[in-house]
Amino acid sequence: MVGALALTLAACAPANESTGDATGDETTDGGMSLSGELSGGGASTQEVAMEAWRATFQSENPDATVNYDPIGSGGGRENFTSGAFPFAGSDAALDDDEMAAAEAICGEGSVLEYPAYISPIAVAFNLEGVDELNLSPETIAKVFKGDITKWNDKAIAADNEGVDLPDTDITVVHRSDDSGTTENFTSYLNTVVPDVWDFEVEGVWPVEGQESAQGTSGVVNAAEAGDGTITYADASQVAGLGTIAVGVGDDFVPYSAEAAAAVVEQSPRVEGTADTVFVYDLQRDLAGTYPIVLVSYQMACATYEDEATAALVKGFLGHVMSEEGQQEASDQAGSAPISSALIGEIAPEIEAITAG
Amino acid sequence: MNTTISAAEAMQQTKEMLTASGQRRKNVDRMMTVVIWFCFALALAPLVSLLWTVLGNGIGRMSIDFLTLSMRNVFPGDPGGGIYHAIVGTLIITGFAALISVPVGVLTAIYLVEYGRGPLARAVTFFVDVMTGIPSIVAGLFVVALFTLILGPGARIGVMGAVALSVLMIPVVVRSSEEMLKLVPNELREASYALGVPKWLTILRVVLRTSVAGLTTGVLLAVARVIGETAPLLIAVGVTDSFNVNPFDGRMMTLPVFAYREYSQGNAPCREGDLGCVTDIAFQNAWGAALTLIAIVMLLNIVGRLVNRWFAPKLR
Amino acid sequence: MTITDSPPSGEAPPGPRGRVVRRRASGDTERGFSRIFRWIATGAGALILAVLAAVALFLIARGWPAITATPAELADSVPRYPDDTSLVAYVGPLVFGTLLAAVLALLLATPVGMGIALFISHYAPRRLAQGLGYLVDLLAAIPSVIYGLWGFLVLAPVLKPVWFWLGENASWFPLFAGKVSATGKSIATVAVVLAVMVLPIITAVSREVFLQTPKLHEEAALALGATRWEMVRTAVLPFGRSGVISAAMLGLGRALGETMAVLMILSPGFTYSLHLLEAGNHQTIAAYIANDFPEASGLAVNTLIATGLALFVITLAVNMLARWIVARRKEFSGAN
Amino acid sequence: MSKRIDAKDVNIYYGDFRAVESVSMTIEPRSVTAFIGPSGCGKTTFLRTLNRMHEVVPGAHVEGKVELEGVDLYGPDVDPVAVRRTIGMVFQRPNPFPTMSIRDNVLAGVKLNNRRISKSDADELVESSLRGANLWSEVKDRLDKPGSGLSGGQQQRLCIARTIAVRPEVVLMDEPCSALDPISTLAIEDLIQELKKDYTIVIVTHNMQQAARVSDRTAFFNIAGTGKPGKLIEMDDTATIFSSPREKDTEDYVSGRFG
Repeated sequence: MVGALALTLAACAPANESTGDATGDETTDGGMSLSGELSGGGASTQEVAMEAWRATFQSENPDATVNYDPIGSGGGRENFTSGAFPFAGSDAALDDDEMAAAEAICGEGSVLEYPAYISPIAVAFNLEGVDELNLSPETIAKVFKGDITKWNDKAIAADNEGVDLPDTDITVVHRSDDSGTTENFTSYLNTVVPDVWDFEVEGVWPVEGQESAQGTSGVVNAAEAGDGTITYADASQVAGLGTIAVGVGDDFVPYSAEAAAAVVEQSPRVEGTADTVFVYDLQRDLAGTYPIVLVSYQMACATYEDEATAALVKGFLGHVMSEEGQQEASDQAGSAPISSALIGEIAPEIEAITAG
Repeated sequence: MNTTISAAEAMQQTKEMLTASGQRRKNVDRMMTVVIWFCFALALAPLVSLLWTVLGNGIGRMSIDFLTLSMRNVFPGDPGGGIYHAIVGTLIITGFAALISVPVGVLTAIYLVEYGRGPLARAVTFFVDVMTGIPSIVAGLFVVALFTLILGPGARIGVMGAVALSVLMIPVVVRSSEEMLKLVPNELREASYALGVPKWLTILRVVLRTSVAGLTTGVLLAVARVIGETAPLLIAVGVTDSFNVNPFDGRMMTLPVFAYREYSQGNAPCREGDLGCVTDIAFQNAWGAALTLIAIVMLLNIVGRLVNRWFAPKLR
Repeated sequence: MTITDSPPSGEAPPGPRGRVVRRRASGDTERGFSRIFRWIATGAGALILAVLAAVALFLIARGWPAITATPAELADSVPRYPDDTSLVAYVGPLVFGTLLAAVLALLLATPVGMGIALFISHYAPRRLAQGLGYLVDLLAAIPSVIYGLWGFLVLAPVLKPVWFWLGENASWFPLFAGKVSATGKSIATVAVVLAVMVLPIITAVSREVFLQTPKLHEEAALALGATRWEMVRTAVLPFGRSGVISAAMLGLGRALGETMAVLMILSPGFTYSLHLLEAGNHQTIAAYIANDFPEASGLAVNTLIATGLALFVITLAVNMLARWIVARRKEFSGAN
Repeated sequence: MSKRIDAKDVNIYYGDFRAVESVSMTIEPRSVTAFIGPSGCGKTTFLRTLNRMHEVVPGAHVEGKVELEGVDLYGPDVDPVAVRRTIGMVFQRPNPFPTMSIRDNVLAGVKLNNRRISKSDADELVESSLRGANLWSEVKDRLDKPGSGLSGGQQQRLCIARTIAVRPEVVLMDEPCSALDPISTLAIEDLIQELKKDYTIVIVTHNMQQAARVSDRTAFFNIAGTGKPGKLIEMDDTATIFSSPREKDTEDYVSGRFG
């Protein structure tokens, strides 16, 4: 009875969802189009980009539906390693235990892992009358640690000659949730100024008693709500806030997609992993790059038991890891497109996904 | 006590008696009247502010397209698409949750009020209260664990959400129904027994009939309580941009999850000169979905009240 | 349709067969469908117990690894876990934060909720009363995500000056001491939002109960020369007491378990601080679970579920307390 | 402690509906006045205007004058609360406050009026009121038990005790015995005879024997038909009403020919 009800209701499908079986053969230039449902999930950082990728992919394959649950990186990894998600997104690479679990699902040496979404993390602030500031890594670390408490502190003034700094308290706003953004930001501080930033690198913010908010939009909103706030967030989201040009060597570099993508391009790959695992050891002090970047990985299997799933994963991830796909994400989600050279390395591995 | 006082004196005395009620008591009464009016005004302030915020932010997004299209194939920043899939998903999942919770909840309330004696009844009363304290996310986790046992890992289907919601909804239904059934005077039951009506018919025809107004209010409150749940649906039902009406197969979108998701997407990064891109479209979508959700609940409430008015017996 | 098949009592000899013995109390002569109905109703009650037992078992089973793990193991795999702390000491501040937020919310909401209920039942012009009641019910219809958005974007800026004023002028009072949050993301704001959220629940139940106050008792009070407020105090409030308590308990249940609104408003922290206006001091269990669950794996998940178990236990304790309060007054209860 | 009531051309409305039309009467102090008449004839409505209790019903209002010793109860500076304290009322169904003990029930009205009453004064008042209501000997050992635990007749006498504890001038009784058994009824009737030594008593009753037994004067109300207002047909000494009424309607009613 429920089935019958569902069928009746299915007739009320919205106008933008063409029902493929109505016309029989597809009109898309003779090429075969994929069908079925593919559901993955994980890091919410990739969500906006995913929306773009899915939209294009589903337009090209009207009978296919791709879903992405933004349940967080940990959730993505956990569901991937338990076999619940055929593909997942995560701001952190799989650790050894997780890799072992994933290999138990995918098969020895056939776990695919690669950066799919690179985005600069902006250090953003809300201070009346000030839109841009230069800060050295050391000052950034001291501010976020709570050692510098006023905006007109000497250390800030030294980097910003000629800027009129008010005597406002600095309110640090950090992510309250366990996040890849925090992990990448603290990893940057820990690498560049380890003697100031003497905390372990973790997804959880290490300093206690500060203000915080959940999610990127949460911290951005919180920063907008108070005067004298400073935070760090995915650069695509900080439109209403002032941003900081970060000191690299002797220069101050404002965030940009290109300068962020350069970091991954110039960093070495982590060694001792399978050919299909593209994980990078990010270098934070390369001249001309914007060093605070967020790298979000995708993971999939090289082989799937189910033919339809294999075809869908191959088709969809192939689209993600293409020049068009990366450009799309850059246009729609403000990310840094992955370089052609890197795509050239990764795409063939995705192309090789098979069933069996 | 004595009859010697004159009529004029008596009148004066009476006048004093009738006018001189304690000034302090009068003041207390006036003050409490003010306090109580103030309480009401105090509740209206957030309500008006909330509705105003939701309306002001959401009305701009309202259109036929927004209500009849899904988000399938809609790019970030694209002001197209709509929430049809989420409306349908919310109605189906909440409907199923109510289908599970209302019979179980009302029957339990009947058990407690009409039959409940002894340790089982005491245990049920007590644990129903405890059940109201299950955090919604725990209900979601529980359902995911339960269905993983049955369907294997990775199952995300509408009915899981319905079960999670009914875990949250049942105690509210029981508690409010119990309160309403208790208010049915015993005389009515006895009058019915005295006419030779068996107990079950008495319960159905007399007790439930008398308390139908209160029960409806309780159920509506319970529905309102769960229709806006986000956390359990996010982990149990997942998300989708596409339209799905089958709660036994595939993911479904719901309005609160949609609103939360759009909110957490934040601003869309638009390139300069791209006129087809609206920076804050995700926020607009979130508010639009919130407005729709509130409208749905209002509609349910109105329908419930009309049902009430037509069927409720006139008690006083 | 009578379905009694026993002979009229006039013919039945009060005989030796013990017909009288078989029918116990007069209300219990259940036959046919009445008996089935009783079993259905009882079954529904039992089903609830079964569901609850399943939830509890699930919580215990999945929380067990965290309960039995050593502090070292926990510190190793749970991101926020400090070294050398027992699980109890770790969950303690969360329990404190949960109770603090819920109790504050209830303290704010119960008097106001009762006031609104009285307003609708006894003060408002009759024509308006129903519509006004409906308005308040609407508050319950607003999803918690929206409360989160509103609480943060609209309410917090309104409350911020109030908090700053309190912080400046009333900081001698321990609750208002400390550095006032610059963004308004403090537990005080959360408590106000939670109070608004539980208001409709408290109001709706209290209102129904107040409306059921017997006219007789109200008139008795008035005839004794009571003012309207005195009538309310002598007749309405005592009659509604148990109803109001259970309404408050329902509200407390919601306040204790509320997730999204707290998650979106509060700047969390893990201390036993009483400074309501300070950010980064408190966290509630539900928001903590929702906040950390997405990124948790392994033992961290078990730890989160163990904190969920703690919330469960709190609700248990709170309800025991409420029952005890109600039971103590039972002899004078207005019901029946 | 008793006063005279003069009603002058009283019309009572519920919203637009006129329930009672143009009643004028005088109620003498230290006497029992009975209101009789068929159901719906407005006698209870009229009774409730005598202490402004009808105002509790939304939309109800009164035209005309009700004077207590010459003071209009509906005068501009008269407080309805004070009116109700001066003119007490006993209801059809006994209604002790269920949440209060017997003692607190008796003291309920007094406590409203002045909070501070010494314990010995209170004890004295409880005893005298309960004695006044012929209830003392039955409840003196369980004053702290809830009032709802008493029998119907006892509850009604408790309500009377509660009413007289406020020391009113007039006691209105709205069919006080209709929910009671004959023995309790008799006890109440005896009590009424006692009370009339100190109070002006007005009683509404359906029971004509009761009116004949307890009252000094009787007022007969009647109604012409549904939707029509109730009217005072005639008022006279009880003996006259029951033996030789002036109006035919009255005679028909008291002789049981209708109603």
